[in-house]
Amino acid sequence: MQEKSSSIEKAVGMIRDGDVVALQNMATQAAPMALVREMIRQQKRGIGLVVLVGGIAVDWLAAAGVIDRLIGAAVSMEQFGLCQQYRAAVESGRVRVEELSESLLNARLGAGARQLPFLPSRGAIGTDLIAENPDNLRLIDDPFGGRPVVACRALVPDVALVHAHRADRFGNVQYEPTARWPDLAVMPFAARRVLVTAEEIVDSEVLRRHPERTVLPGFIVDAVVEVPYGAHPTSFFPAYGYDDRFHLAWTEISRDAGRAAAFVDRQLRAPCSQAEYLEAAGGEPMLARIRKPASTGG
Amino acid sequence: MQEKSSSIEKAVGMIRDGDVVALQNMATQAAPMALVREMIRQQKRGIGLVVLVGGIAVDWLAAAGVIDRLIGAAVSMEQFGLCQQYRAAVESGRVRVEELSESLLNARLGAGARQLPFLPSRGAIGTDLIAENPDNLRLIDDPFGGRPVVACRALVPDVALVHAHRADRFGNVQYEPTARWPDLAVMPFAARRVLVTAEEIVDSEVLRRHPERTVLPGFIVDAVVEVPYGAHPTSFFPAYGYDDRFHLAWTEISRDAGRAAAFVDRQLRAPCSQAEYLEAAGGEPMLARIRKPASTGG
Amino acid sequence: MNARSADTAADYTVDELMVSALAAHFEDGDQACNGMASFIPVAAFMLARMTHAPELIWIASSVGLEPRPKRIPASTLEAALWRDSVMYLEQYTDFWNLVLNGRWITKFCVGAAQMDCHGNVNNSVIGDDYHRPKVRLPGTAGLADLCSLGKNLYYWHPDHSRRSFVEKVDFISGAGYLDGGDARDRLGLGGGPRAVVSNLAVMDFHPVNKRMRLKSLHPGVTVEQVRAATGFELLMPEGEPPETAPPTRRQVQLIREVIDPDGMRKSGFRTRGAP
Amino acid sequence: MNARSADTAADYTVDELMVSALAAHFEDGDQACNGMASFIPVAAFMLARMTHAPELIWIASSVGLEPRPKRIPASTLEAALWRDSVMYLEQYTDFWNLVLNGRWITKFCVGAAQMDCHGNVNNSVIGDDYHRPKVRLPGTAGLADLCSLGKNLYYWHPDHSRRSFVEKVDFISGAGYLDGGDARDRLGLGGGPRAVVSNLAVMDFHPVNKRMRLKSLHPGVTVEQVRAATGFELLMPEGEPPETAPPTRRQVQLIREVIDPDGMRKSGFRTRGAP
Repeated sequence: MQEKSSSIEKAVGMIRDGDVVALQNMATQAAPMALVREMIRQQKRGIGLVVLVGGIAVDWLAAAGVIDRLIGAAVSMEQFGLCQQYRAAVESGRVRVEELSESLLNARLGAGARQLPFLPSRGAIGTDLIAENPDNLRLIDDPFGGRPVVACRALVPDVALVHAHRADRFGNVQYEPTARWPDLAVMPFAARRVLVTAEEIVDSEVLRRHPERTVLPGFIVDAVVEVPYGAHPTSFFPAYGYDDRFHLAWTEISRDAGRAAAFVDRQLRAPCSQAEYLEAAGGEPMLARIRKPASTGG
Repeated sequence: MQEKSSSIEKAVGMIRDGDVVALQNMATQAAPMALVREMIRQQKRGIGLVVLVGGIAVDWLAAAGVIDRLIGAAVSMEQFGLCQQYRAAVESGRVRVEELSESLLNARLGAGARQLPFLPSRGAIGTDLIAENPDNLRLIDDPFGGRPVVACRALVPDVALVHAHRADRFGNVQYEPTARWPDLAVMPFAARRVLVTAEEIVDSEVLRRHPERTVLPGFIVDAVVEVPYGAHPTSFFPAYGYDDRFHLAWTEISRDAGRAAAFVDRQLRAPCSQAEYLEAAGGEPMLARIRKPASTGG
Repeated sequence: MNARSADTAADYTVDELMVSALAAHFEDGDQACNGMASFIPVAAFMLARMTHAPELIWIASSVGLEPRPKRIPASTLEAALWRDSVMYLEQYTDFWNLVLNGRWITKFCVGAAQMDCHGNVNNSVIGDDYHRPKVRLPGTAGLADLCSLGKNLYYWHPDHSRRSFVEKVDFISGAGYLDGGDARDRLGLGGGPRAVVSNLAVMDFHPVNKRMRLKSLHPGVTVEQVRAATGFELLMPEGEPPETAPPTRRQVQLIREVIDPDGMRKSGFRTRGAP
Repeated sequence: MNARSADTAADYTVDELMVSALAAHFEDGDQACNGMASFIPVAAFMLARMTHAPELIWIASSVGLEPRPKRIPASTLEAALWRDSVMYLEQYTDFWNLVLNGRWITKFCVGAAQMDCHGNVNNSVIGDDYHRPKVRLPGTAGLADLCSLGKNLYYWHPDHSRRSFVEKVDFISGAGYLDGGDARDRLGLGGGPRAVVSNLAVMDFHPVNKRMRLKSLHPGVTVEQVRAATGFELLMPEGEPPETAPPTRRQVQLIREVIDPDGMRKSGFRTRGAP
């Protein structure tokens, strides 16, 4: 098997300005935040973000001026409210949104994964989403005389960003039994390149104990990096819950562009390592808090 | 949760003559053979069988005159050769075959599961399978100007037959970590009714220990029956391997219609219970043989 | 008609009234699932399962089948909610097989920022220019799908006002009855919005013209109050509008002591007082 | 050209020659997978991984990634073959995502009952009447897909005869070059049959007219023998047909002692002697 282990700098270095980047994320859950921060550190520009339900990652990328378009079904930090910096960027026209329902986004990515020109759905018929998006959504007839369907044009992201529980150095990626959102299942198979962070890099022998938990074969993965707490401040069950205080602090700060910019510099750009970032985010006391069973559903 | 536990007689009683029945089976693996035998005992007629890669089950159903059509990608007992009774039935015109490639069958069932009129594939383009089957396969243009695709018409079986490792009495069905063929993933979701046999019926608390291994939610299952060695003579990893001697005996017998009919009466119809059937098939010495790690990949 | 009875709770808050009103729509054998920020729907499902509908099937966060959460946690999209599940539904294939199939999960309890007189909903943008909106809302998520897949939709709204109940939504991110009448049928869409439970009243839709109609007034609320808070002409029922059945003592006790002792259900409500 | 060299095996059988000839087509970085009754392909993959292509990725039975089977078992679609895998690929979604995508698993080593002069294959029916065939064959399984998804196909055949190598197949259950020339390109199909390794010779296809062409003769086999066993006019290479490189001592030793001590590879062959 080919060596795929890399550094976070090298991995994110594979992303070019203008790329379409698919991001694993479900509101306050499971976002590869270390990769997101490294995109900000490397000052990527003109990125098109693909996300099912984006959270704080989208707000940070918008605040840092990394993204200029978004393809997704929703952006929300759930109980922490709307993403204010993302909102401001969209309302000012700096970020253009292609809004899709979940079934339409799944269909576009599914077609990309299977190199089909399109996949059909019956969702969203009658909404303005379809009229608004003729380049990628078309109501077509059933050749067998049944009901019409929405043809959803194949979407092939340049890069997919994934965070997982463990991987070996050959890029075989394992996920613990917990919620498996659609993005994990389809984005890596649809994208041209796949960058993975994992809570731990282990020997392949460890993966062989539970081959049914391996979700990505190494040969479709381009880089794998060990990043403990790589999803902070989002949750990564069963390892840890989301960091509510960090989210709350951001919701406060993000109302003001200047304070948001300062936060991005201080908390996201300045730290030179995951350890430095976690220390600045509250260190061990914070980590102990998010590891509590109450936070992880234990 | 609603009670779904049933007897094999009641469960198979839900199948009506003429029904389209989807059968879990991959050559010598994982067929719900106790349900197949009960269909033979109840002398079902005019059944249309849907199978990905059918094995000895198809041969038995053909020998017993249960099926008059088959929708599938292949019928073979692998190293035990072609299914002779099935062959004779097709060559004499008693069974009509709709042959599909695996991707086309998956697409037809997938459309059925999602109540979509069709799903597309790029497989089998250029073959005679498409020209031979205009009712269910059509080459259509991509509305976005890309390559044409094969539209595969939705297939909704009346019944899906599944064998699993364990289930609770509410029809929640669990599968051990091993190969998961496409039929398990799609047939139960596409079919109007789902009949399940399981190696063991357990308390729901047992399922809650591994919720990620539950593959069918009870609310889509109509009947569940405990049948130890319910896949014999096919294999059911990791519990047991296929019964090679039983397969070999059948390949010999099945060359002669009269001997095949006698076998069906003696070995399949006569036994009044799974215990009687297993006893007639070799009893504990046979079971000990198929449980050997060499047979199960251990 | 007066819905009060001997076991009507002596004191209850509007969120508790809405929970009991929504719970009444979910029955044994139904499958229910919830998304994010859905404290009221989750409380309604849990209440229904503890009272009149023990056989209501619940898929917590659309992930965990038949879970046993200790109480409603700070998020309805979290592991604490799908604790002790019988099954984790894989989302991309299994869950969407069920949602896209009109036979399963036929009732959804959902919210929307903006709703119009024909039950069309908007979670996308406020303003005329889609690409330079006045307000960028979170987005439709799965709502646009549910609205077109033959599901029955039960809407809840904690703040009944002219901003949220408008003549016509700025953007249809979920199809209601479109222009009303048979517009929805003409697109071959089954199901549709069935009821709207707000902090003031319960609404349904006229069987023929499909305009929103007052069904019942929450105790203490007047027709004038509802009219004043609604941005379009709300149809009135035949005769005197009935009163929404208030929760029973037992329901209120279950909500406060067992289901949601942390009061998560109150988030999103302006007033926390009784109606 | 004479492919013999110092380390050519002193004795080897035709199945061992075919295994080494097929193994030569699989390289580091390729992904290979096998289906049922595929002893020769499995032996070829295992041999390649033990010799020139240690980085050849193998998905045993299309299920188990990077397995460690003890030896070739009695079935190539069994748990014993995918023993100790790093990953079990879920079939309906994950495995077919990879197969339907032209970027992955680009080479397949497959068999077919009948093949014609343009590399079209038939595993469906022998005879003119599809619904009353002379012989009902197993069916196309996944072959019809592989042949149209841009994959490179390497065919093996243990019994080179006029029954199996025909001018035109009775039924196209896997697309080769169709009527030859650019017929395949016109349908937008990439890939296609690259080589055919039989018990007599190795064939490829003419770059322009896409007819099957002799590439090399197995040691001891004559052009006349191959012509006599082929049901159509086989194109000849420029000049004297070269000899198929025989297996090396080490290759034969690995096949016999490590990969397939039970000789499963010999099933399906008429003759078991050396060519």
